[in-house]
Amino acid sequence: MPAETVREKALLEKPRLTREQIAGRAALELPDGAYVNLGWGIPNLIANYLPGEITVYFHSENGILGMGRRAKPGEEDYDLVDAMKIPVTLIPGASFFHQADAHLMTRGGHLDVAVLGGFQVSEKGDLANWKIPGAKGSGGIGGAMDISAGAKKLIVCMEHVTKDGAPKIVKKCTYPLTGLECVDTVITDLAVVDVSPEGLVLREVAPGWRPQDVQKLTGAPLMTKGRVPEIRLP
Amino acid sequence: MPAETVREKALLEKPRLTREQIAGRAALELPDGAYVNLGWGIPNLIANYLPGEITVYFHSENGILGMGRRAKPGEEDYDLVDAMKIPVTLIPGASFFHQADAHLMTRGGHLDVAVLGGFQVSEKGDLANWKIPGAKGSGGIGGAMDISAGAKKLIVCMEHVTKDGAPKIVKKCTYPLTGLECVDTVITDLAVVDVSPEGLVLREVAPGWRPQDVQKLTGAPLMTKGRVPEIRLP
Amino acid sequence: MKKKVYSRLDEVVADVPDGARIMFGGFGGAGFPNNLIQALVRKGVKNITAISNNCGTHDGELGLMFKNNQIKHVIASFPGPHASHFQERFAAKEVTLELVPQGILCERMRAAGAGLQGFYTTVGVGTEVADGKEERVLEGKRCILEMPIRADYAFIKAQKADALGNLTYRLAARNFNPIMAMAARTTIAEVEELVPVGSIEPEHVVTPAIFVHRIVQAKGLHYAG
Amino acid sequence: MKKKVYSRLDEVVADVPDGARIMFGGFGGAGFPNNLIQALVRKGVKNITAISNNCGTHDGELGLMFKNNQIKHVIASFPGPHASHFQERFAAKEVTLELVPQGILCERMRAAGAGLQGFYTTVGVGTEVADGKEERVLEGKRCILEMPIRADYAFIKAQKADALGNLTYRLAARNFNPIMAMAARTTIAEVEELVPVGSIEPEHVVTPAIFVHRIVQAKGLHYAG
Repeated sequence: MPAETVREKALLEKPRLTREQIAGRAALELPDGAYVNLGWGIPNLIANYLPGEITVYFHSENGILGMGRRAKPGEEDYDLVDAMKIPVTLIPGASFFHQADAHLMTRGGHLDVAVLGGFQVSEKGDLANWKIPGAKGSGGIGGAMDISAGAKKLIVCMEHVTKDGAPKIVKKCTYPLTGLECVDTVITDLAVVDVSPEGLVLREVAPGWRPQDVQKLTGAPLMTKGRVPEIRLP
Repeated sequence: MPAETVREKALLEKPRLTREQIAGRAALELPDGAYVNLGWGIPNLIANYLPGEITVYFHSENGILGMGRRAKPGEEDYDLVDAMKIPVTLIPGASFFHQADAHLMTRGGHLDVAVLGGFQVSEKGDLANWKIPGAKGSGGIGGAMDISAGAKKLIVCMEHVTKDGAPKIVKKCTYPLTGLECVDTVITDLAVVDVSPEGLVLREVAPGWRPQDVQKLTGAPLMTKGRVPEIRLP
Repeated sequence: MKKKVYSRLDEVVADVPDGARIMFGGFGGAGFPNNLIQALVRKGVKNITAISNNCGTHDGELGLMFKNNQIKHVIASFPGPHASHFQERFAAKEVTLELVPQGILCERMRAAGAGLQGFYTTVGVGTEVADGKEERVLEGKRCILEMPIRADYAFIKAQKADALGNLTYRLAARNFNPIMAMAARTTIAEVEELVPVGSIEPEHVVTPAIFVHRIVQAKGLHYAG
Repeated sequence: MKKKVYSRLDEVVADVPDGARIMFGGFGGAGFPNNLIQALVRKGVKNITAISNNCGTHDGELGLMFKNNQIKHVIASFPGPHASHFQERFAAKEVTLELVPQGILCERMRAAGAGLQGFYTTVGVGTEVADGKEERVLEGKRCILEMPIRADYAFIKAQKADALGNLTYRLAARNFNPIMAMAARTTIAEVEELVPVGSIEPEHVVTPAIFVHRIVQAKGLHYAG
């Protein structure tokens, strides 16, 4: 076994952020007053970590603006569910609209930020997040293609590497694509990475991680601009 | 002066239907329960002549379904106007919607009948109704092109000839077109004429008029199917 | 005048033929015309093309029709991992599937309703969704041509209807229903409540009566799943 | 958080530059943002491209801006015989005009708002409207390609607004306003009434807050025509 692989295996055993911490970091990317769509998986945890001093309006692609917290037991109304089919509540000033208007909002550039899960992100910002090659069943696209095509800012939250240690940030996606050149920022359990016209920029690293170690677990070159600080957490 | 022209001049002096009578005849073409759009001019008079036993729902392209009669003096509300800017009333079960939905209804084949005014109709059912060649000013299209493209049945109400006696039903329109092959029926002060794949069919003639006389004032061949009855009036 | 209100579910679907193309409203468990779906199950129509965001949940929603092998083709955005009967039929190649991004699914139906002949979008460019579709650059952006999705019937669910066919929807149960109502040749609405004509404020009508051809009240029954 | 509610008309239009593309709501005298228009007249911006169903009525609605020679190009469906100031400028070739069928005008704005790159329609085929546009046959029908109409600002009129920007409209004053609100980069709503957040039923909101960037209350004043 070559030394490099041994070293990466050792890296994989170092502590990384939890899913909740990734969500917490992503929450800091949401500006006050923003209209935001949160996708399945880690993104769906973000609402729990919003700084108290800001207000964000959550859009659900089934036709809600101004979604509040999840419904408590006994409070559920199954006509008031989010895009994951989970009963939610409303904040004052919420509104309902049909599906065409819901996705007019996604495609038309009206959402300030969308946060999606991801299987792979390429150095150009291509996103693959809807289908694992060879997986059983029909697969399903849902709203991800409309959302990725239209959000003013698209953040992807995901683990930095697969369970097998393969990089999920890659030169070119090998999984079926969701959208081309759509991702602005990737937040993982190891790093915050921005997609820029010049390439990927490593903005922050997880506590205890060095940029060169993150690079080893990344499938595309990461640029740095000066010292890379530790990931901010709320 | 050739004999033919003298004879036509004499024809032009024979009594013809009034604008109100044209509207009255057109009213008989509206089936019970129909959704109907009435254009400017003669069509706008039709609502006054509906048989009492039927109900028709009037669509106004500014965003009303279920328009009622015009507002009486003192009853006007200038947020409740029809497409001609005239204050109207509502019938029970009316609804308001935005302009995109209003014309989704016209273009999308949802109106059972639309009735428009016309400058010229061709034997193929082409309609010219928005611009007189050489007229001053910018001209204006309004909703006529959307309506003519989409109504399940399009009726045109107009005088049979111009003020100068020139036919308005023609082989080919010389005025700027509104739509191609869109007219189903023309109701004039002289006749009811259907546009069929084989050509124009003279369905009814005005009281005191013979088919051959109507033909003389028509710029395209009129077929007849048996005896041509007198125009029905309500 | 022809009445729009039917008293029996089986009567309202009686003329649906084998091979019909049917849109089904609903999203995430809300706004599904479950009673109409069950009437179709009782009727036993076959070879249906179903246009629906998803493909049911086990025996719920469209699940029963897949279990009963009534659907041969699906146009959907997210059939769903819990659409067990669909997934079995799909694996057995008894059902074919066209996968469409959710917003584009809705927009293609709207195009049918709006009398548009197709539209260009950047959504799906460079993905499997673009396979076989015309691609071109407009205003400097790569886009693909998406065509209208038409249907013989729309089966929808509303909260209130008046006898003319004006509809309102409850909360997020609105979802696909108003768009499907605009897009099909015949729209059949299952409603919770029939209210007197004039009792829905004209400014609050969500689906105007012109889009609704048949109404049946079916309060209470949800799905047998 | 940045506030959407402005207290003064002149403040709400203060950043509108010369040469801006502006959509103006209203139809048939109803739903015109007359107070915003008069604020633009006071400000004296020049070389505006106006996207509006019509071009005012004498000194009313957009009429004042034409009188004041502030508009250089118009995209409209029916400028109108009573748009006397427009007609004079048009005759003098001081204003250029793109005439668009009314429904297509609205649909092209909606396409901009919906992130679509263009659409095909049968409307206008074989007419002057088709001049210079791509024509092709789709599904056996001749159609032309219509492109999105975008704008820097939408000036709209609503009845009620809450501080978040949710809007409702009164009767037929709705018309173009909700579509323009979706289509422009910055939407400024003149409203009759400001109501507390939460007092508009979520199911009755016509324009959701996401589309509205600035709100100013301007009850009463209609146009100076």
